[in-house]
Amino acid sequence: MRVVAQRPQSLTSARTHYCPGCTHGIIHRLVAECIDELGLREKAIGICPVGCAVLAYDYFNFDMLEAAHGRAPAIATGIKRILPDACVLTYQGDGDLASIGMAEIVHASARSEKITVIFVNNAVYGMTGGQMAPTTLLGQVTTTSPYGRKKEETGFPIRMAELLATNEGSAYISRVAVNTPANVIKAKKSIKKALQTQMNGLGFSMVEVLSTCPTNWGMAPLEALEWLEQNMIPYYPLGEFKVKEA
Amino acid sequence: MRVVAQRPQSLTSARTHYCPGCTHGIIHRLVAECIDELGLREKAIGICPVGCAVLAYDYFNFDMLEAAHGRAPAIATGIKRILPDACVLTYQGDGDLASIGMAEIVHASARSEKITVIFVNNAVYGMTGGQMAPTTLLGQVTTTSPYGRKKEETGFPIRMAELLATNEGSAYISRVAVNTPANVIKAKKSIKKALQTQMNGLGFSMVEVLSTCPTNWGMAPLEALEWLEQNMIPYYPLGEFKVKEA
Amino acid sequence: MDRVLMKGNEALAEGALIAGCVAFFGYPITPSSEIAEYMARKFPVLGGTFVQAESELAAINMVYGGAATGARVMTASSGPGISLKSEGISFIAEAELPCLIVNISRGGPGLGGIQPAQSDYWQATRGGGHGDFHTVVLAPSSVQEMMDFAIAGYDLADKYRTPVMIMAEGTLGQMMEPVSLRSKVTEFIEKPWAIGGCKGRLPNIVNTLHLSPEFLEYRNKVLTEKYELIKNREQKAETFMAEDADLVVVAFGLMSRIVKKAIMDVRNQGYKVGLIRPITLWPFPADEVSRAAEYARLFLSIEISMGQMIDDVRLAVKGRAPVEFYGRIGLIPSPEEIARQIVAVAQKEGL
Amino acid sequence: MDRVLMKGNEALAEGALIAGCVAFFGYPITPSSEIAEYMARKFPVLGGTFVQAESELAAINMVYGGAATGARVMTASSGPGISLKSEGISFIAEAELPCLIVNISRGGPGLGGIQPAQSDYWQATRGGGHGDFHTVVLAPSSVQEMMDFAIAGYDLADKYRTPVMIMAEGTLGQMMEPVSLRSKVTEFIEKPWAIGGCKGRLPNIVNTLHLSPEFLEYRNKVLTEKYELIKNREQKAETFMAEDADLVVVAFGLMSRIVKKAIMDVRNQGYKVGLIRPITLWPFPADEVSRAAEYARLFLSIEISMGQMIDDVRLAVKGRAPVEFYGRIGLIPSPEEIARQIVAVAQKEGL
Amino acid sequence: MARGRVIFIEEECKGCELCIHFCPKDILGLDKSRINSSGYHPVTNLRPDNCTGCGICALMCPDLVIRVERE
Amino acid sequence: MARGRVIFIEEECKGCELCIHFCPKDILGLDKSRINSSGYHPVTNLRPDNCTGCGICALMCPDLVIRVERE
Amino acid sequence: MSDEQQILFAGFGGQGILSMGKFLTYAAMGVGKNVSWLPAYGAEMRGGTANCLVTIAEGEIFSPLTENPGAAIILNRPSLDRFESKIKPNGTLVMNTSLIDRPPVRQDLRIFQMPVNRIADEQGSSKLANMILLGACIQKMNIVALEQTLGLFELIFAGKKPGVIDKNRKAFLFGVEYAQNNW
Amino acid sequence: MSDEQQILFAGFGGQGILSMGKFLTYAAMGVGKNVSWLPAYGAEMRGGTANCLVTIAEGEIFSPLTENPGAAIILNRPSLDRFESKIKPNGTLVMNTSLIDRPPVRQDLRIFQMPVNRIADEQGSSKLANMILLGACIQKMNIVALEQTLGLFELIFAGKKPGVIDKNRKAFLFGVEYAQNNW
Ligand SMILES: Cc1ncc(C[n+]2csc(CCOP(=O)(O)OP(=O)(O)O)c2C)c(N)n1
Ligand SMILES: Cc1ncc(C[n+]2csc(CCOP(=O)(O)OP(=O)(O)O)c2C)c(N)n1
Ligand code: SF4
Ligand code: SF4
Ligand code: SF4
Ligand code: SF4
Ligand code: SF4
Ligand code: SF4
Ligand SMILES: [Mg+2]
Ligand SMILES: [Mg+2]
Repeated sequence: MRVVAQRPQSLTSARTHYCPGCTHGIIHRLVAECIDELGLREKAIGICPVGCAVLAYDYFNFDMLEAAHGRAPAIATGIKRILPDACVLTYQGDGDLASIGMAEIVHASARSEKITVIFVNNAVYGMTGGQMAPTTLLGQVTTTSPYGRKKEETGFPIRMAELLATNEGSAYISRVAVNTPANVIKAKKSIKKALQTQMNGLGFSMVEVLSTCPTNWGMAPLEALEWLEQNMIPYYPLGEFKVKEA
Repeated sequence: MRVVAQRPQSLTSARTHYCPGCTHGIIHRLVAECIDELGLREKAIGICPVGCAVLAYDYFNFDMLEAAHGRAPAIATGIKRILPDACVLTYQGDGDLASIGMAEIVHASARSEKITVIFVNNAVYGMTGGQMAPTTLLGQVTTTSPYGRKKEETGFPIRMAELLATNEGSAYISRVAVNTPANVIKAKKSIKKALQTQMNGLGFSMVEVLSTCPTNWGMAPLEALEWLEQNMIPYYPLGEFKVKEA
Repeated sequence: MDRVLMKGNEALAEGALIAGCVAFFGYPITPSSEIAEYMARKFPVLGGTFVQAESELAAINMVYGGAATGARVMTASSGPGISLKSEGISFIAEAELPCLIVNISRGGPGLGGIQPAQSDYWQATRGGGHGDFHTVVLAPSSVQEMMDFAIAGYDLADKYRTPVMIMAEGTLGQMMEPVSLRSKVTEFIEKPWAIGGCKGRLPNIVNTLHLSPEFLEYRNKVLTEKYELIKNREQKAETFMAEDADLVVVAFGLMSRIVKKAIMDVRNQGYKVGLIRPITLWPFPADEVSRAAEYARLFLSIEISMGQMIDDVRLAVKGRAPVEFYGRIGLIPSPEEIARQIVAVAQKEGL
Repeated sequence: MDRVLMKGNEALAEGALIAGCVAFFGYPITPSSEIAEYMARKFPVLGGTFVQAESELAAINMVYGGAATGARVMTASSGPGISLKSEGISFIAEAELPCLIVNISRGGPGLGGIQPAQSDYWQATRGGGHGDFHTVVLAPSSVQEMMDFAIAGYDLADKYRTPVMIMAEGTLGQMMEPVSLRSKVTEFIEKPWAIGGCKGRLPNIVNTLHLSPEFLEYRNKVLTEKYELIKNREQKAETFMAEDADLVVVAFGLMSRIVKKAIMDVRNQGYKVGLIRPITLWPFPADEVSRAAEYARLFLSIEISMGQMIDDVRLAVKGRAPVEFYGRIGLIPSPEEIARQIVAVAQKEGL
Repeated sequence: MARGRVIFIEEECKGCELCIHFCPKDILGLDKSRINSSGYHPVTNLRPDNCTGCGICALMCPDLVIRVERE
Repeated sequence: MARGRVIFIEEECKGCELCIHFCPKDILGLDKSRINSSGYHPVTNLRPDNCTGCGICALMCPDLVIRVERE
Repeated sequence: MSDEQQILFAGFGGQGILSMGKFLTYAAMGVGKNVSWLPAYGAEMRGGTANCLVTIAEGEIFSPLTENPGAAIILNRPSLDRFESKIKPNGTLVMNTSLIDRPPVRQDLRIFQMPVNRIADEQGSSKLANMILLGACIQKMNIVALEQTLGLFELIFAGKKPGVIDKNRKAFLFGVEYAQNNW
Repeated sequence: MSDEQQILFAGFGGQGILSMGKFLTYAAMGVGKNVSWLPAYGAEMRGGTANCLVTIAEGEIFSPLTENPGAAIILNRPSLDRFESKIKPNGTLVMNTSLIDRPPVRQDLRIFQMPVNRIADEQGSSKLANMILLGACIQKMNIVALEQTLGLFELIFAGKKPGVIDKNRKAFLFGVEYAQNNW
């Protein structure tokens, strides 16, 4: 018998601290598989966010740096400018990237930094216990929008992929989801494309991944996947928003 | 004889510190005239940036607050949330708004804060002596792009109006210029529309004004107007990018 | 039941509401988030503003704007978030805007941990921002005081037109104790300097830019005189069995309560130990400590840090007695541990 | 002409290049911008990276990333910008990454002015960020030292794996003096901890998160021991006519040169006055000051601030002699003014 | 005879049921009779013979619990 | 006879020449014979009679130097 | 202070450790005692371990924490390994044998055992395992009187749906009964 | 230190104040002196006033600043009002009468006057007014020898186009001549 599925080399053997059914785990695996398949593990430098993925440095099996909240793109810039041949990727949540880190991500994209950003949009602040994120949907209940997010008070969820696509510096921008086998396979393709965009020196690349937070959504893992399908995808359409060819 | 042009009430009698031919002066006057004509002077609260317009609190004849560099939109939020009937406007340069203040402006727009932003884009850092701005054009020489701005190192100039127009929270977004009498008249119309958008509670409004910096562009005032026409307008098209109707 | 069981963070938030706080601007961070969450629940009901800012930077600048209107506003955060606020705090101090800033503190440096610490003492009392300024800093030691100091903090803030910081160990924010609710504050002082539209008056200007060296210096002197006044008037400390003490422990916050229990214990073992608990970290109760230096033979600064307040203890003792230190980080030492330490130090110094 | 006439800011930048700095990440701010502008001119020619960051926050985090690769990198700013960097500096200190941070300082608080000041002393030496950490702080007093301290700063940074700050009054950055160029630094120590791809080794991790209280405390102890080591080894001060002085002035930076001229003057008037000039602000040369406290009858801390370093002077003097203060802000007092002040204080104290 | 085989690292299973839900053969389930040291009922293969080795369970498992083999 | 009239606050003029350039009647110019206390040659109306009072000069003046009157 | 009692609750996150502690705290306050509830917060989230310490006293509570709790209610193995040695001499240890696969080492302790998860599953209320155990504990340890506690349910669960309160009371009483029969 | 000379240059921004000072500084350094050049920076930009202080000495320069410069070269009225009283007793004052509409108050000073703007306009080189004045000053004040200074032009303007250097030398020499004829 041949092995059709096993742990990629770019992941350590550490057991993750993620809640049951949290799709952060799936996304970690996809990133690791892409790094493996592109043979980039020994060139890879990963930057983890402050967020539930803060411990990613224990999970990814290559050089890692733990960033200050939201600043991963600036840190990635500092690294990539000095090590132009490295494969530099940031892994950021929606609070990290779309809230506190807004300036850093917009400017990394504008400067066309040759880095790859994995943007995990789960519409909530997971690590800190379920506060509202800039990507929280209207009506969604969180600990800081206890009566449901209202546009009168908080405006509208930000579509980062669309926003960053307006920057000429963006070379590859896409949005994927990991709620079904089909979407997981697509997500992996997109992540690989983003990494290739970086290694081909085309410019800034980002994959926004719609992900679940069963714990803070207050749902069973399977319900969460369903909720993502029903609520997130309609507001956050999947697809490629910017594709700069070599 | 009747007076067809004189100092608006919303300007103090102070002589500005601006360089000869700097169009900051024109923009100040337009804002003041709009405030006068809409009868908002006694409701107006202006927030000046850190930039050449930092002393605007000496020039505008209504309540003023001097912000930390880039944070005017956050300060405006704090004020407007507590004084919903006030007319709150920020006056910001391209370094202030598009560089250090990127997160604050994007989120004020996303939250649909009912404020008006006058964004003076002169493609350079005036106050600090002519460093590169995020809006500096490719090839443009500044003290921090002494060999001309290169896309390989600094990516591409950011088009703030287009970027903010992607936010559903933005109710009125336009770009104007003050390099000719015709454009100055259009600019004034647009600024008035932005202020009305705020007072009608429609959401976030911003007018990006293409302006000159003769001193740091190293040009005579008239050359500077010409340079704006020839170089800035082609990259920064004039027009309205978002108009939410009542 | 007149007493309500509350988390420290909730008691602090409720205290702010009692004091008339009408707006909260903040960004979540453990272990302070319950303050934001409490406000997010209350304001939509009570009327008032809750804004989850995009960052601590934005939050403190929203406070800057909010406070400029004369309203009672606040923000809350922890270590890294307070660092991000430091530019704004410096602005607010110079603009002389009253407001409440809360640091439910955790261990650093860097991301550190989310466990309790007092290692932001320096940042809170000096140096937490550029230029010559201070913020009044209050250190509660119980959930009841979390509420009471929020109320007192606003009064100090308005009285002196200064930002006031409440600094409490994360544990104090997370633990629950019964609190007696206070009655709503109804009297507020006039704020003619506030911005809000210039109807019927000349425009007001809130500004911290002073290009002329002479005026910049004048402003710094004004602030310095204010700080001197506060130092003379507002130093606050609690003493516990300090009157006859050979060894005076200096400790603040929740830590000080642990020390009390330890002192009861070592007193039974025959050691004359007492406590001075700074309630205001700035102004530091130097007079109280200095008085104790007249008779105490030894001082012991106990902090949940590597040693920061000890500078202020030494500055107050002025070499009249040795000042020892004991500190932990990321956890609050138990009364048993503190008792052992006190005895060890006392014996070492031959008391 | 072996000596070149340079602005202090340019000399500092050139010094960094001589020391092997390969990347500058910064955001313009008066009076530091010439450093960025110099690098923007040089790197494209020399090979190396100049990035004008979107903010000081981004800049310090670019430094965080750059330093993590083991390369010599730097940033420069002033007051408000340094405040914005404080979170990042705390991270870099805990991650133990060597780098150079420059504060060409101006008057605060708030936006303040752009005129010279030393009022970021507390922020630089303690409290400029959350948690228990320090950065080594060097204070040059001449354009030549701007260059030399940049070189020395990198050596200290690498040796102790710590961020090093150079703090100089704005005037020192703006003025021109002749400097003798130094020869290029060619020897660097190994940095096995650096990240750069795990080819042929286990992955390296740069991290400041320590969720377990035990490990967090361990990390704090490691840092504290390092700081003790630096305190014991690296205190640096210059003395000027201090040996026989009744009155010892303590002053640093360009200010200390003015004091020297004033001392020449008052010595002619018969006052035995000397100077201790801290070269390292952290670690503060407490030993030198303490030695002087053996014989000096009076200390005078002269600062371009409302009084910050005076804390460290007092901590070192330990009550053995009175410590007076004289300060200005936004301008550097003239030698004439300082001479008058010294005489006034000397007479008041009956020297 | 099974065309595929799945091996579980039970200790790592968090009982989230994603694999169970997506297995086209619907042959996986939680073993309520057992609790791993993290306190979860681990997944198990109820009808090993029906496994096709399609790998979908592993594709959807967030915790790399599943190793899949196929002929 | 002039349909319009322009009055300048000479002390405030910075000699930027914007008004001069945009005046449709081309009747404005700097007075090289004078220097105001800021060190600038102030603007002046060379042919007052031709002023139409269109206000364009004031529209383009950054420094509110010009007051325009019209019949 | 001598009358001060300190009870530690420890187990996995998600086992309802903190709410057990809160319930006891409310109950004690309800009967007029001074109380404090001290959680180990944050880091222990996400499937990690959770614990909280409840202090109950007649007089003022100086220290809400201690090295040596008088009683420990332990719901999983890691917590037992961590805390068994810390319990006061001759203190009380309650353990959930469903998730603890070793006997206690200490000989001086009063020990009560219950296969909490199994029993809860049997009762078809796995979510209420903590209430069952709590009932048993309160029955056995004389901290707050059983009757008084029962009287406080509405107060403690204020705002919760009646159905929820009943479920909890049922589970609680089942625990009481279990303790009567087995402990 | 006794030999130390301190010269203040003051006027509007844009009048080339700082470069006048720099030129003198370079020249003095060129002839082997210790020098320092201290500008009033920043705030004085944007049409405000500009000034710089040049210190020249044989020995080490402790203080690059002073309350009382030995000489002051003043290009506009506000600067005269601000600095006249500060000049050392019996010091030197050079003033640009084009922009100074009052006579000096001090009686003890050596005074040199020149309508710099008018002369420069006449010379059709308004941009080089400062070089004209500088030539005159160096001719008159014995800080650095004229010949040596002339020899340093290439060095000081290193990198500038020859044309520019010539223009500056011409203006400079015109100033020298003016001083010889009028001062
Ligand atoms: C400067 C700073 N502010 C706030 C925090 C607290 N904090 C940690 S993670 C986080 C947000 C996490 O949400 P997200 O980025 O969406 O990641 P997720 O946990 O959802 O994957 C916050 C606010 C911090 N650590 N540092
Ligand atoms: C935190 C902080 N960083 C940097 C500065 C320095 N600074 C002042 S204004 C400015 C930029 C001005 O450019 P812009 O915003 O475009 O305004 P302009 O002068 O061009 O109108 C900078 C970088 C500052 N004052 N504060
Ligand atoms: S809190 Fe949410 S995002 Fe974080 S691990 Fe749990 S499920 Fe995943
Ligand atoms: S520097 Fe530029 S922007 Fe600033 S006032 Fe002068 S011309 Fe205007
Ligand atoms: S490999 Fe396919 S068939 Fe086999 S268990 Fe997994 S999903 Fe089911
Ligand atoms: S998906 Fe993985 S973790 Fe979830 S139940 Fe299946 S094997 Fe266990
Ligand atoms: S009003 Fe019209 S015509 Fe008269 S000067 Fe002005 S621009 Fe010229
Ligand atoms: S536009 Fe105004 S400032 Fe410029 S020259 Fe004309 S009047 Fe003078
Ligand atoms: Mg999230
Ligand atoms: Mg600009």
